[in-house]
Amino acid sequence: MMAFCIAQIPQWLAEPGLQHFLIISAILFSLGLLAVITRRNVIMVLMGIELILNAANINFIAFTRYSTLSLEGHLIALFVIILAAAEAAIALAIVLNIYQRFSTVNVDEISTLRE
Amino acid sequence: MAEHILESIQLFLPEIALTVTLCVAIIADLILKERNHNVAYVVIAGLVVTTIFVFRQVGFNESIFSDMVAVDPFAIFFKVVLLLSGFFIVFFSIKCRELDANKKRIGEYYMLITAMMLGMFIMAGATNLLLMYLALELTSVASYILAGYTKRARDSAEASLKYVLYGAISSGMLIYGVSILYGITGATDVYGINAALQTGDFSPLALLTAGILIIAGFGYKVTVAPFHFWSPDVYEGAPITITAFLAVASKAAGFAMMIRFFKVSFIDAELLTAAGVWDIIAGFQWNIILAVMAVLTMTLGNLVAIWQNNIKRLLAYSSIAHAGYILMGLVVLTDQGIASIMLYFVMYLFMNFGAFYIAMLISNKLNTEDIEDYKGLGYRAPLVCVAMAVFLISLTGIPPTAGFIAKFYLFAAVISAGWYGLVLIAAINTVVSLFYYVRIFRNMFLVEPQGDTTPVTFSFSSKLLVFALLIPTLLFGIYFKHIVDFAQSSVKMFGF
Amino acid sequence: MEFSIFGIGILTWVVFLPVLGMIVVLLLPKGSGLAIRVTTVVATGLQLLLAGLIFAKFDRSWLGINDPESFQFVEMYRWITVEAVPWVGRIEINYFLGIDGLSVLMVILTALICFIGAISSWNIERLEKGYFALYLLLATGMMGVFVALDFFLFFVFWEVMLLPMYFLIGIWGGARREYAAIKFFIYTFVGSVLMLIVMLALYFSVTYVDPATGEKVHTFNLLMMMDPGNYEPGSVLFGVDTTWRYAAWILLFIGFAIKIPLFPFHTWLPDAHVEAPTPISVILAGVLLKMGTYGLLRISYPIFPDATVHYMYPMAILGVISIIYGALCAMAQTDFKKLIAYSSVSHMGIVVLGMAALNTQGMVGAVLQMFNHGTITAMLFLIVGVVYDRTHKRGLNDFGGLANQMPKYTGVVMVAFFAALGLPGLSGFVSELFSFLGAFDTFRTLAIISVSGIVLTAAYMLWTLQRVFLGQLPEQYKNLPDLSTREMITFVPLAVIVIFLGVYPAPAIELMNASLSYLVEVVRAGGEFAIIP
Amino acid sequence: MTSDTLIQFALYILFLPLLGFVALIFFGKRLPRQGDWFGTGILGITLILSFIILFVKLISYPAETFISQFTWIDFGDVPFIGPISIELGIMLDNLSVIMLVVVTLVSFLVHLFSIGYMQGDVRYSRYFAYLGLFSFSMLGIVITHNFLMMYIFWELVGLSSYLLIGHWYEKKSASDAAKKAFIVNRIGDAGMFIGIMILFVTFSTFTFEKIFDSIAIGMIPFGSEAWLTAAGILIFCGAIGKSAQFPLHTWLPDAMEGPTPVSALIHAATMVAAGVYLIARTFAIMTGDALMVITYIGAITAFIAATIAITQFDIKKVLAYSTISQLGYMVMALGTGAYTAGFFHLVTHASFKAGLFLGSGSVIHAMHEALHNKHDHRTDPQDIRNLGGLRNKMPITYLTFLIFTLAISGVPLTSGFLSKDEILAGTLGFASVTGHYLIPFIAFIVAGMTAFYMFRIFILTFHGNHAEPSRLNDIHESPAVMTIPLIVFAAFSIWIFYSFNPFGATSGWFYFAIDRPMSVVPSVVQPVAADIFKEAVHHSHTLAMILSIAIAGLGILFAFVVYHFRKLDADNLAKAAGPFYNLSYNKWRFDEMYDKSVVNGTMGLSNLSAWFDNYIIDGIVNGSATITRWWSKFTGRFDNVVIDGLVNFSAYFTGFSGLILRKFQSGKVQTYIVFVIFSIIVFFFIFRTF
Repeated sequence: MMAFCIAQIPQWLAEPGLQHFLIISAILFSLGLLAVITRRNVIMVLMGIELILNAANINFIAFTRYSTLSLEGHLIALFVIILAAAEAAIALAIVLNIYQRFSTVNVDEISTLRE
Repeated sequence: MAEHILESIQLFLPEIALTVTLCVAIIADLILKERNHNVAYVVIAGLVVTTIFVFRQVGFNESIFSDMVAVDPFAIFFKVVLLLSGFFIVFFSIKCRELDANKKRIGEYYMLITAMMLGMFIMAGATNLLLMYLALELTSVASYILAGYTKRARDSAEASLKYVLYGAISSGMLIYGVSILYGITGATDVYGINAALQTGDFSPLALLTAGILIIAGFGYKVTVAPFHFWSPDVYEGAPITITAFLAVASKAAGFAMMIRFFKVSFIDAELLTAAGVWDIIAGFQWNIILAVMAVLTMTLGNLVAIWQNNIKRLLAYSSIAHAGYILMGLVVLTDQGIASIMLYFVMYLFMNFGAFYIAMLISNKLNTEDIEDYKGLGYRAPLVCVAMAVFLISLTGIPPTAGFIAKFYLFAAVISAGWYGLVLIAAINTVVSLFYYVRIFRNMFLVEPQGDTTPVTFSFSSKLLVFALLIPTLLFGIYFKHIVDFAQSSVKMFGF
Repeated sequence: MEFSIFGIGILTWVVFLPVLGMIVVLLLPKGSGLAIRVTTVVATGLQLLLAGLIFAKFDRSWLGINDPESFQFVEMYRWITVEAVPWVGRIEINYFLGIDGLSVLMVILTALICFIGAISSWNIERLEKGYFALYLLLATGMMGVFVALDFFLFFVFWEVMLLPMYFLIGIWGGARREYAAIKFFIYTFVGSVLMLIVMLALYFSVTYVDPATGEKVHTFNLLMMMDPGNYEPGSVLFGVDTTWRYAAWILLFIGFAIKIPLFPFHTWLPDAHVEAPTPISVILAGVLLKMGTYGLLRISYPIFPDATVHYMYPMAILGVISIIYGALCAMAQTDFKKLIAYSSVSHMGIVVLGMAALNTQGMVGAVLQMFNHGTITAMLFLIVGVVYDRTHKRGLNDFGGLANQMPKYTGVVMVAFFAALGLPGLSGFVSELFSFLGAFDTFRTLAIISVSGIVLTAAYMLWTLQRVFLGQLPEQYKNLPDLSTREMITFVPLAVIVIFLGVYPAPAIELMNASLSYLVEVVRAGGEFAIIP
Repeated sequence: MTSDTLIQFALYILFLPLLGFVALIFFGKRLPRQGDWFGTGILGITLILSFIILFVKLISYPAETFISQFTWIDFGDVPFIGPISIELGIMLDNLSVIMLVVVTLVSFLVHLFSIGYMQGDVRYSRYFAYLGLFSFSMLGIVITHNFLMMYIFWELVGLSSYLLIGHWYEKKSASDAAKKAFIVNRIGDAGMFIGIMILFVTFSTFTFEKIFDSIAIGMIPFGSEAWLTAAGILIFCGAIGKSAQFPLHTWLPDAMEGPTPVSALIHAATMVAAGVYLIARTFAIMTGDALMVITYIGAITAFIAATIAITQFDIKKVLAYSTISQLGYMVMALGTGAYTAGFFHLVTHASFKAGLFLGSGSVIHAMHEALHNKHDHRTDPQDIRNLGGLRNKMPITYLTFLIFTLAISGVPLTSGFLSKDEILAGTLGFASVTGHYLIPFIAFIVAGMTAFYMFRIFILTFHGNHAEPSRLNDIHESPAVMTIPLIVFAAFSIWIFYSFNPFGATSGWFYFAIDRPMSVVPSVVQPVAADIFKEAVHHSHTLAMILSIAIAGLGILFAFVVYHFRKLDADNLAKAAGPFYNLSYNKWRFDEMYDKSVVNGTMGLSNLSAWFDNYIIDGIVNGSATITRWWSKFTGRFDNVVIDGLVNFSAYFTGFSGLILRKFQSGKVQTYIVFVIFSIIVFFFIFRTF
């Protein structure tokens, strides 16, 4: 019965392989870029960046998990997360500053320096 | 393990000194009542100490913290360059009127500079991709803030925003690329990567993806096309001191990191010859990509620079062009090329700082950054303008100035490696660059002063600083034996 | 042949005296105009004196060209020596000066013209200090080019001369001075960049083994580059008649042709001349143009004999075109200075034709023509300067009948003009004669075509003479003063030289005959030489 | 008296005039009477010296040739060619010593005449200085022993002629004429220069004898006779220029803008004869074909000039054309091989033509004064229609002029008869040998025409009645300084000086002194051999004499019929002649033709190339002018842009692409990122292959 139940579960779901994670991360990465490019609101752009970083993280974790490697991957992921936080903090501060100056957070309108 | 760490710390003293300086600066900023450039002197003191430590490292060729950081002649050379620029920048900042608007936070300014220095020091030495990434971020984060640090609020606020967004994304790409590379090789330190790649069982496609993403990440730091877009805007918006710092120091650090990464991790140990001509592992011809980028960079930089009227922006583009020249040195895959890059940075430091510094002095006095306002300045401030002319000539690369020697060695390296096409393009670019450099001193000397013709005078210390930059620029033009020796002997990296 | 003063070689003195002068000028307080002028004249005067000394002490029989033993007044010091590192051998850049029959005449010419120019700069009013400082720097640069035997040194001097020229034209020039200055700057800079590339290629191809240490040494020593034995096998410029060698020759040639200036690289010249102040025009035409042809003879010929022989015919054709084309253009000008500028193009064409012939008469003719053109054109530009100073007009049709008003002046003009159109008895004739004789020996048709140039030259020169000096004197010039003493001082020495060399050129020819014959042998030996009828 | 002394004298003769020139140029104004007597005196000395040389040479050393030379330039042993050293030096043979006398004599007399004629001229001393310079250069031509010096002095006489024609340079016509003279001569000289180059390149020497010797032993340029012929003809080009032969003859009539004594000296007696002298000097290396060319050029010239002379009204122009015609005669004579006759005619012609010019000069001088007194500045004193009836007023001039006219018309008992007669005989002989009968035909026609037009001007000037009788009272005979030269020249126009037999010069000392030199050219291209030729001439001699006398008489008679007895009306004749008259009157429209073709052609070409230079060359380097101009038109900032260094197309292009590129810098950070990503993808696809 139990076995049956298990048998019911599709094989790829039972034990997902490295590719799956890579694909996920790739998709995340692309989505991140998409967000960065398309969204006009700075906050959204920042979120996109977070996506990109996390895509990287997934890679690291996945690689560590699926290979006979040390824990470096996890380590790196931690660092990245921390840095992402730091970056976000700075970025938000700057956005705040921008909002005071331009009273907008629309990236397009912040383009006085050009050519 | 423990003693290894202890030994490592012995060799990590310069960075530690910088860290300490940073903390001291913060504290000093807190306790010092009156808000002025006092912190600067703390920082200078810190830099002096660091210098001492750096010079005590000369001759070492070690890898510390279990292949995290290398202390080798290569790193030391760049640390010296960084220290030099650090000193100059601090002096500039003391002179810079632009920063006075918010004297209140001047302390932060200096400590951020120290932070940048720290980051760049680590960049110069890092042999581990993670550490490289961290150092890069440290430098960037500090510079994000510095870029926004000035009275001309709108511009610099915008600059910092663009910078942070662009920077974050680029570093994101970098780390993503790193993750893939990690997946391929299972290592994050360059030696491990190299060892893994030697075996040759990896999918070139993945390597290519990773490589290009990493190039994008580094390319952003060293402002080579097509990853340079942030720089003109940021350079224009940021305070001139920071612009100079970014244009020289962070570029140098970025190149140091880039060179080390590419050389060490992709070098093919079998093909390494004593003649210093090394070849790279089959499967990823990154040097071709870099060659294309070099051509793009120098051409674009020069062509666009012609149209700039803002001196800072013009120098920004010119520095992009120079990045293009410098990149050639890495493309040719010879120690000679790398030596010429290092030489170039020394020369470039003096002449470019010189140009920026005088631009700053002028904007201090005349409160303008528009080249059209330089008309007839040669008759109002002869000394400074002559110096400016010399710096620009040097940037163009006409003897007998340092710039010529730098270009000379670079071209020499490229020719001896047989990249004649590349050097021809570079030569043509040099001619193009003449247009806009000439335009500046043409405005200074060939045009009569318009309107105000009162002489412009500068304080003694300012002049002193000018000479501090002018003399090397001329001296290295006619006597450059030792500097070349130094560069050539410093090509040695740990491991290779 | 050695000669030194206070333990410093005479050539170093000749080259760097002006720099000393420049330093003095810069140190002089503001407003001491007279002192500045005097310093300049003294500095250049001493230079001329030393040049005279060289002329006296020069041993006519020594060959030079590619033989280090037979150069004279040689000074050789290590300048830059970068010790060997694993990937490149030792690198040497020497402070290597020396002269032979090819350069001695140019040294004398340079000294002379600089001196004359200094005197005629007397009435420069604006920013004297800057002007004379730059002028002296220019003098050093030019002199250096003619005595340097190390390619690096040569290049440095070549470039050093560039900027002073730019500023001298750009600041003290005429109405469109900026245009002219930048044009000159860019043209020349293009040339020197090309030269730089060839220089580097040569530098990596040429090595010699240091007998002392036995290590390979890369060097910029021109004489080393002239010895085929010194070329690294497999290096880019190794071998004979290779594509790379041809390419290198062409790059060099363009670099020099811009300076000469040879059709079609000549268009910077008229502008530069028209805008430059008189003394600078004099320098420009008198010395600068010679650097191009000198470079060809000193560098392209002995280092690339194969390519030189391979390209002698195209070179000659360009020469002929310049001769006739320049003359035709000159004929169409209405601006006195422009006319003379184009006449320079025509006359330098003769030089190129002569040296393309690759025989002694041709070479001697060419080098002599370099000297004579220097003196004659200097006179011509001074002549223009005289009327321009007085009337601020240069249009050929603005004048007439000056002959009655200014007899002395007209006398000088007669000498200069007839020398320029190659009248026998004046120096121009001798050099043209031998250039043509040499050319005719090698390529008959071209020589015959080019002879038509002398008719055209006569035509436009006489036409100018008629328009400016003959006919009726316009009312407004009824009280033009004749030549002042200072102007006479500038003219007389040149006129004397022009006449003397016209009557008895042997002293000048003796100087170079040996060296040039030897150069001919060297070049012809280097390549397959064929007479083109 | 030894040869050395002769050489010394010769050198004095050469350099004294130069001394005079230098002295007069620098100190002329300070010398007494502005140094006219100084100059004249110097020439007097040279005259005496040259007479001495003549006598000594002809009496003691009739056969020798004296040479003295020094090395001018020594190239040493030239690689691939062998030793080259260039000698300059002088040579005294019969030809040159006779020429020396001719030159110095004419020059001296002209100096003398000028003292009167140029009285009170603005540049009096300058004038004498230039005469000195001319004498120097001319003498140089005469006694040189090599081609180089020949060329050098050739150009120098050109210079002095330029200076003297342009003596009154305030007149545009004068300076034009001077310029024309020099340039036209330059064209001829260019040819000569090429010829000399051919010889030098072959024999690497300039000296006559060395070249002659090496040709004699069979060395010829580039191994082909054609080149030798070419060399001959090219050298003859020099003569074409100097001796105003067709087609370069147009400068000589214009040269009459100079002072009349100058015309007498340079453009009648000596310089223009230099061409003939050159041919005589180089006769030995002239191949048969070359001589044929020379003959025909001479004949054509003689004919054309004569036809033009008939209809001119300006007395000096008539004389000018008659000079050209006579020079053509000499050239033709040399061409046919009548060497001695040709040179003989040069000598005789020198005296009577110089005389004619001086005579006309004296007339013009007188007329000028007369008009001056009348304050008449419109009437042209040189126009024979304004003259007439001067017979009684100026007897000496009249008589001498008569003698000269007879001489030039070839009437017996004159020197002209002797020489002309020999030439005609020569042409006949030549024809009988080679069959070119056109030559003698032309020769005789020209002889007739000469007689006619010479008497035409003679009659119109001295006979009949003056155009405006009142003017006659103001006309006086010229002063002695001017009449004495006339008398001397008249004397030298008598046969007696040249041969005691008035009907044949062959017996005279001249034929004894001058003999046709041996031709050295290879036998295949030899001209008619001397002996055969002599034979033929001997046969045709009497015939020639009779014919020449008859034809001369005919011409003179016709002249008298038309202009003295007025039996025929000149104008009707002109109408009858119609187109021929116009053609002749307009000098065959040579000048117009040349202006249209050569002058305009060159100017057009030069303007074209100037345009080409500004717009195309400057364009290609500077980029196409159109774009630059377009730029300036649409953005009025051309200069600004130019000055900013965007001088040229490359720069323009540079700037333009910069303009495009900087558009990428949109200022929108997201756009940047798009570019980045895009370029990453591009890289990815490009380098995937690696």
